[in-house]
Amino acid sequence: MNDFPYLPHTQKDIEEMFSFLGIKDIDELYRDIPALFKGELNIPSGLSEIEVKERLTDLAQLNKNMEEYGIFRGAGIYNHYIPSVIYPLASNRNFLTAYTPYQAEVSQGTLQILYEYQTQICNLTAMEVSNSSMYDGASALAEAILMAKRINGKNRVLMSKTVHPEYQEVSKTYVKVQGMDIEQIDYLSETGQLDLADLTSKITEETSCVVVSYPNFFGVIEDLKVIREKVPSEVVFIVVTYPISLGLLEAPGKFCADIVVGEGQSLGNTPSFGGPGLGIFASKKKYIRKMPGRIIGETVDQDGKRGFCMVLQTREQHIRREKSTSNICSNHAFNALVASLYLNVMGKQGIKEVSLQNYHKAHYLAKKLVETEKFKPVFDGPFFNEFVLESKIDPELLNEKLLEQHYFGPLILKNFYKEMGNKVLFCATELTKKRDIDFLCSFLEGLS
Amino acid sequence: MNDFPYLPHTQKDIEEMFSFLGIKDIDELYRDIPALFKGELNIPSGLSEIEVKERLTDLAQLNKNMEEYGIFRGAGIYNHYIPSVIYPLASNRNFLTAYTPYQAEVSQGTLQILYEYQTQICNLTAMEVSNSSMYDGASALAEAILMAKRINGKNRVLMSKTVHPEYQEVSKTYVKVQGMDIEQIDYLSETGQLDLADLTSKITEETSCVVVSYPNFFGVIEDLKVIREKVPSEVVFIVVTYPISLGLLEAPGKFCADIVVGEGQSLGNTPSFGGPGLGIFASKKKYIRKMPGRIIGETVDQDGKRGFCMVLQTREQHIRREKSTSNICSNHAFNALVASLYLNVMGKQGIKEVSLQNYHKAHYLAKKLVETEKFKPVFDGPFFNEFVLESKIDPELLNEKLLEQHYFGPLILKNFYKEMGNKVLFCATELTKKRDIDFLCSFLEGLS
Amino acid sequence: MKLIFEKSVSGRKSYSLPKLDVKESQIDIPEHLVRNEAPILPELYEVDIVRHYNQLATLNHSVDRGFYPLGSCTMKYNPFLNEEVASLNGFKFIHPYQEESTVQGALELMYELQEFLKEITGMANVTLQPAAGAHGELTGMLIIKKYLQENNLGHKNEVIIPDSAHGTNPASAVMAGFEVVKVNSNNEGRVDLDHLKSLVNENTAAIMLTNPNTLGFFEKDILKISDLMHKNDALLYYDGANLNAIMGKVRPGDNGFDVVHLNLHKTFSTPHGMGGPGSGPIAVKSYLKEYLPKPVVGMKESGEYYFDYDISKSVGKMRSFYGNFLVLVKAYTYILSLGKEGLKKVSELATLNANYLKEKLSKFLNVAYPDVCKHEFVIKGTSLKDYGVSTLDFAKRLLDYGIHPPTVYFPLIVDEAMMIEPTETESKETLDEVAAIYEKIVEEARREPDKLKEAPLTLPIKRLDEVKANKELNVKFD
Amino acid sequence: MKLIFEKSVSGRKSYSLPKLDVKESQIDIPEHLVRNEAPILPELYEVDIVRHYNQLATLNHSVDRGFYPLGSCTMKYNPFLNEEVASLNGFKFIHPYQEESTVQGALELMYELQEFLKEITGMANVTLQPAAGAHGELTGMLIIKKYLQENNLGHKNEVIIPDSAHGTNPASAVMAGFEVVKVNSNNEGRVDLDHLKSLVNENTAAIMLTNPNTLGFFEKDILKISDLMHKNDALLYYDGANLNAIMGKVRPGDNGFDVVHLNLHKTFSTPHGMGGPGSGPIAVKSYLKEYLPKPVVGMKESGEYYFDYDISKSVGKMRSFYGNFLVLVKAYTYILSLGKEGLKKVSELATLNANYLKEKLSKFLNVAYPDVCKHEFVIKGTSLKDYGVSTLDFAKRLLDYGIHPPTVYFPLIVDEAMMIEPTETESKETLDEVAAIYEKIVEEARREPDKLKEAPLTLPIKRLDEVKANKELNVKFD
Repeated sequence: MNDFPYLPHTQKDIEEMFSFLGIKDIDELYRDIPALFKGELNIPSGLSEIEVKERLTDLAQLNKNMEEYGIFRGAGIYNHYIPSVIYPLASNRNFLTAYTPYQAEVSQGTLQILYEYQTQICNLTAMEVSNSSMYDGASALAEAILMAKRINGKNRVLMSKTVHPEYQEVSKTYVKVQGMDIEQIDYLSETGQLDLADLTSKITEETSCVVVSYPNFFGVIEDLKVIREKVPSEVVFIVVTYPISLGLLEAPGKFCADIVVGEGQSLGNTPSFGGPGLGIFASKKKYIRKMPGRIIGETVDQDGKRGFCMVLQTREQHIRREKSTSNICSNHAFNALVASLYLNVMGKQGIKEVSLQNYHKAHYLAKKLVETEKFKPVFDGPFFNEFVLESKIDPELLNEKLLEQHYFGPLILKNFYKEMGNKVLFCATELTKKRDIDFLCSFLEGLS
Repeated sequence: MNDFPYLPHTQKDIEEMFSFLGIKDIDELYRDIPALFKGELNIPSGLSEIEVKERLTDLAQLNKNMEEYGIFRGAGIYNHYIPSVIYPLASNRNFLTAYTPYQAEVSQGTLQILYEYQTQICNLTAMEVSNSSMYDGASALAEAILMAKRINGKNRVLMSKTVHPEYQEVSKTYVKVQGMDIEQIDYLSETGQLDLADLTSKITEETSCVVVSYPNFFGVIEDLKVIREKVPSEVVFIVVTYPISLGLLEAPGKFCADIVVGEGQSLGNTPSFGGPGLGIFASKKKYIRKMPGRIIGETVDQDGKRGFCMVLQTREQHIRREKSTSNICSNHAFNALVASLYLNVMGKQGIKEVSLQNYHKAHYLAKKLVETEKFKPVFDGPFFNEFVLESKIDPELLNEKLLEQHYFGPLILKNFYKEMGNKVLFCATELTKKRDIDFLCSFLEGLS
Repeated sequence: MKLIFEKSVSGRKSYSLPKLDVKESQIDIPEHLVRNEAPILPELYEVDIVRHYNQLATLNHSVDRGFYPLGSCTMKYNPFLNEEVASLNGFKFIHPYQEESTVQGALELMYELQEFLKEITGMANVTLQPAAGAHGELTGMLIIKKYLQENNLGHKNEVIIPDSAHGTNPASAVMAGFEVVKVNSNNEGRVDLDHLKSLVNENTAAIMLTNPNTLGFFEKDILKISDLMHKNDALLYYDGANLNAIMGKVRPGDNGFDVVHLNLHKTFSTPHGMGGPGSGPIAVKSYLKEYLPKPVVGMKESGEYYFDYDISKSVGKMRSFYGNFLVLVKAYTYILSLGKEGLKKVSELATLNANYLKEKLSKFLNVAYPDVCKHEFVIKGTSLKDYGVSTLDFAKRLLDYGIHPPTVYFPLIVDEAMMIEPTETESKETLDEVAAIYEKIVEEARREPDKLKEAPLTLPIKRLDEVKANKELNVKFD
Repeated sequence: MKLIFEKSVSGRKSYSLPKLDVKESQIDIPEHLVRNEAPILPELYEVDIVRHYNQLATLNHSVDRGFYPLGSCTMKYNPFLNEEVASLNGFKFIHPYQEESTVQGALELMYELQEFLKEITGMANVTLQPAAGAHGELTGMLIIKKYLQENNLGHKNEVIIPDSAHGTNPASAVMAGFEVVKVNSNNEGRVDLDHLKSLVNENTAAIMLTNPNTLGFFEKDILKISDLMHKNDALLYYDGANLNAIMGKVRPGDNGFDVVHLNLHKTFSTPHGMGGPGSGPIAVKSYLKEYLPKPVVGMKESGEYYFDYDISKSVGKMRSFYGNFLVLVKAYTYILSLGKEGLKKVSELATLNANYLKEKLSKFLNVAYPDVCKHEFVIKGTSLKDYGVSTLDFAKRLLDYGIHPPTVYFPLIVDEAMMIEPTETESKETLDEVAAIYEKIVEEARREPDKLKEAPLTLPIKRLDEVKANKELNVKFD
């Protein structure tokens, strides 16, 4: 019996427990099951730690990773530096092996961490309230659109075409069964920014919300000020953001965004093949009762001592069931902890500096790439750390050649936007080194 | 000021502290120093985390390591499996960043761990007392010889020639300034075991101690029973052991060893280029006051509750100064923790099973190697997980070829014993895979 | 303790970045889009941060600290091996948009995990995309919705859900565009079959069942229920929260379920992370294969793995990318470690532990229903009311003994419920100790009820004022 | 709490090994050499182990938990970065007998660290071999011994050591075959120069000095002492325990020291690990180069690194292999992170912190000597005796406030000594809080001395019976 890992039962334990229960066979405890599975699962027998570790190490080594390869690709998941304190502190098993803080008195660690996280997200986005995490940026956006309907009861969504294509797809999946429909707003081919005229023409009485991405999928920085001016106040203004950019860019809350969502992976979370990430969700306080997800609040204990607990649980599924604001239960609290740690380490100065470095690296990269004459600029709108270029080399060939040199090249845009032809999306972060950029450019110059 | 890592002082802090102290300049606190260093240290300026990590990663990658390469080499440092729970638990920062348990009431974690370690070492070796760690096997042996002199006041050491050569060298360094001298006892060329006749002939009235290794440097298992019979009771009998072997071999305490020492790296500690290891030191209880190093004892607190504290501190340098039993202060408590964790995970059954696996893997390897006809057996004494073969291929060439195949070959013995010619020392552990052995043999068959 | 913001000192820092190695460009962003005030984030040095979290960790109960029998949450031990392998660079530092040829290891792992989960559930196809159990439920219900629409059954809009169900079930059904109809439990704690029959009609789209249910009982009428539903062109949805009881013993697919979700963070031992991330794969019968979210992982004849986006009637995407990949790595590792025999043993011992503890507690507490349970059971705390003591009071007193209370006041159909799931990774000694503590507290309830009403008495914090918390809504530090 | 042995249950296990994949051989070991009873080790499952150590960790004070000002121990913050890089496979999993071509990274690191340490100490050559400070002392004194013997000064057998010195100094000198002569401190807390002069004679081999000394004072007569010793063919040994005060400010080599040891686990921030491992490199003037233990790391003209065993008068080996390599990795990382400016700032701020706290405490406690100190200072606790309170009582009361006491009853020349070394990684706020706690306890000593005499009052354990511990000598569990 004790030949299986993690199981404490000795043969003697089992005998004693059987005897206490008056049973002779474990299947007596399964006697109410009409048709017990007779066969054996077609799964291998258990392996020892040594063998399991070897198997997993082999699988990991089949993947080329960003610690070995340079990368010029972002598009929603970014290769940022993770300060060394973050994972060892976050991985404390008293965090990792705890669950939802149902018993506040033995969960003050979790609760304070999430309260601090909420505060950081509010301060970073200039919003009034934040929940304590969603799954990812895409599902956070989908939930934001559903929330817009809860706010104004309307069904039409205007979505910028430059919101991350996967977020658009996820939103569609979530909202169409609620009778909502999504209409795209075009971008200007010169700047890569939202087409304001298109926006204005599409806003109607039925418009529930307007969704824009800041920066957008092409890396271009939307002018939230002028967009906001075009969006009537009864329409919910939803901004999808990239938190690292907010060290440099004005916070969306300053443009009167109603809901801000985003992918929080960039805040100290590893890329991890895209998951688990972190769904950021912040809003105006007046809408707090319409929000999805868990929210932590400050209170006092019987002695007046500060403590924290979950608040507004009556919005949540475990209390409100079919009338809840969302079905979310397990969230991404651990990733929120990582993000909070990241923001603590970077602090007020660091978030600005890292944001600026991203800006400068990307602009240097763009300039150098254009100088190789293998690429043409596409948009003239301001950009943060990503930008679109038109490649004179076939993009697949380009990336194949770069892979041989141990670089992941730019994202090939036609996979996401058919009209994009040979256009590609480059990304640079604070981890992109000048020597990699210079190597890339000189290598490209040699390509024909 | 705050541009240096790990320093909390802001400019304002410093100004306030200066003002409180009534100083204007930090050098006012160095005014008593006759000749301040004027220049700048010829050391690079500080680097950011990203740069430091890159530098260290580059250095690490210049080393071929045992996770990538197969290894057939042991000779004091062994590649054993380290269960996954060990390092995460040991690295708890409340262990790692604590020091010597001077204040027992806030060090019960440390103290209980070391008490448990002492118990495990006693049980593994069948000795009555153990200290809580020394630096390594070699210095533990040197200290044991000095202890023998404290026990019987005599100066002559008889040391088996098959004790690890580095331990012999270290012992010489330590003991000759104490007026002790070391004489070697030969081994039998047939069996690789201690030459009993040589031993008997060299024992005199002046003999302080006899040192044998079990198993010995050639992997051969000494017959402690017959050796002990030759060693007079007033002579201190010191056994150097390899703890993993004690799952299979009778404990040295059962042969009335007076002191047992050994290198504890094999108990869960990484090879780490040979350091830090763990010096194991166990003895008979009657000699406890002669022992070097820290010892933890059980006691009670004022309420009668069990607790632990350091005992017999009057042997130690911080109390006894020039009259202490040793100068040791910092020890290898962390490595003792790792070893204790290892022994907890392996437990009574596991230590036996791992020991047996080492035995069988090594015997299979030996058999297969001899079958290739590239090697001849050298000794016919029983061996544990290491054995000597005579290579028909030049050993340097052999290892060069194996390195090309990503294997570290056997130890070349002539570097340690001039008379050894083409003899090499092979090692196998539970991590040595049959497929590696089979590859090795078929590769060797192809070599000429 | 202080908030991290209260430890901030202007001018401190703990980050370090290399000097910018490229020429600075001009900031050609319109001035009004450039942040003019840095966000208010703490200014700290590294030691502040380290000590802050070291202290916060001491304030949490966790599986690594002790018994944590939250019913339906399966708080089993989370192996360190899983964490170790999930932290390999080849898993942590891969980008979702890498060329498939550069992520063959990740794809192979996902493919094999799909295969394992198919086998365990007895289903034909699996998606690993959902991020959590509830997310899986939504995915599954959207699949059902779309299937019905595509097959001219779009009028079917009612989902039947037992009164004992998890709150996520009705919430998910509604998010998928259905209406919820509640079916009662009978006096054996199972679905009342007669009531169910009375509810099934032409609008019935599906029934969502947890099996064993939240009372810990296996729905022994499952084959009848399955027949009833299928005869009415309605589907069966399996909530996998309680799968830990039945691995290798019975398979939802064999019982007629059409859609199954799994909670990898429960059954397959990935850590709960203070709330998440989890992972909620969905398994379906083959006729629903074309409805899965895009993409799934396929294997070509060459043995090469790829993302299969060719799913004709897909519900669409449920989240960005492919799922909570690192969680998948841990679950995969767990399955490799246990193997087929081990997984079965897990379920058997989870069930044995629950029955053992139930039997022990039944000596001095009322078990809600007497039958043999599976992995969990429910106590009806009403007997304590005589002493003026509530289940909440009882739970809070447990904290003083260093063990975590069960899930309380759930399921809703049991008064003063305590829902206890010990899991298989707790030893007999622990269960014996726990039973002794429960007995002692029952005794305290009788003799010193105030001790319970004021509990916890020994923790750094006492009972919190939740009314104030909800009234004042201080949800960020200013 | 229970011992791990008391949690053992026969038949439990938490190890796992692959099945033996080779044919079993016969066990051809004589029967009497085969173990017939398995060693008594605990039989546990993994969860037992995890919870045991989780609980034990809560019982330890640590730098990560809070203020830990053990004088002369330099309990500074240990960066996580250092641990991260030291855990790279290329460092952890290399064998000491690998071919040099396969460990060039390790050798380069050691070579560069040697260079850094030479520069910091102002010395010509370095060995990284010693495992700890005391081990370094022994190495250094053996070098001196051998040097004297080789130069016909073998009769010199007296080592002068101040009465304020660490206990390791006399112990090491004796282990190296010397006799110890004690020199007094003067009323300024420095070596009494006149007394020293009276002690120096033709048998004087060396003086061992810590500078700054254990009272925290720089030996301002160091140049005179150096002259005096050298004129008498005696050498100067530098105990580097207190180097943290003077990096980049003054170099022992420039002050006439011939042999220097360093404590990497103090000055260079490698963790203390509950007692070790440390690392105690030795630096020497060039004329002692040929006495270093074998091997040192050299660099060939080709840029290749190698172990240099060609050391003609070497004292021999001090331990197996090359030193505590992983500790070296951490120290090297620390030096790269701080750089020359940072190391200097470390020392300046360590000194500033000590003086600041000394000045604050001097308002209500007696500082042993009034002068400006370096990285540490000593309080004379005799003023508390009026209330019947000892330094030990004071120390134990500090525990109740969550901070670690200083080193107590050392140095021996100060009555009721408390030796306080805050280190540079503590913030001004922490020092202010600490001063407030000390003041409060002084007040308590006056008003409620029993509180101190019974302290600690708030910990899981009270004061321990050390007499019983030493009398009964229960040093293993039976």
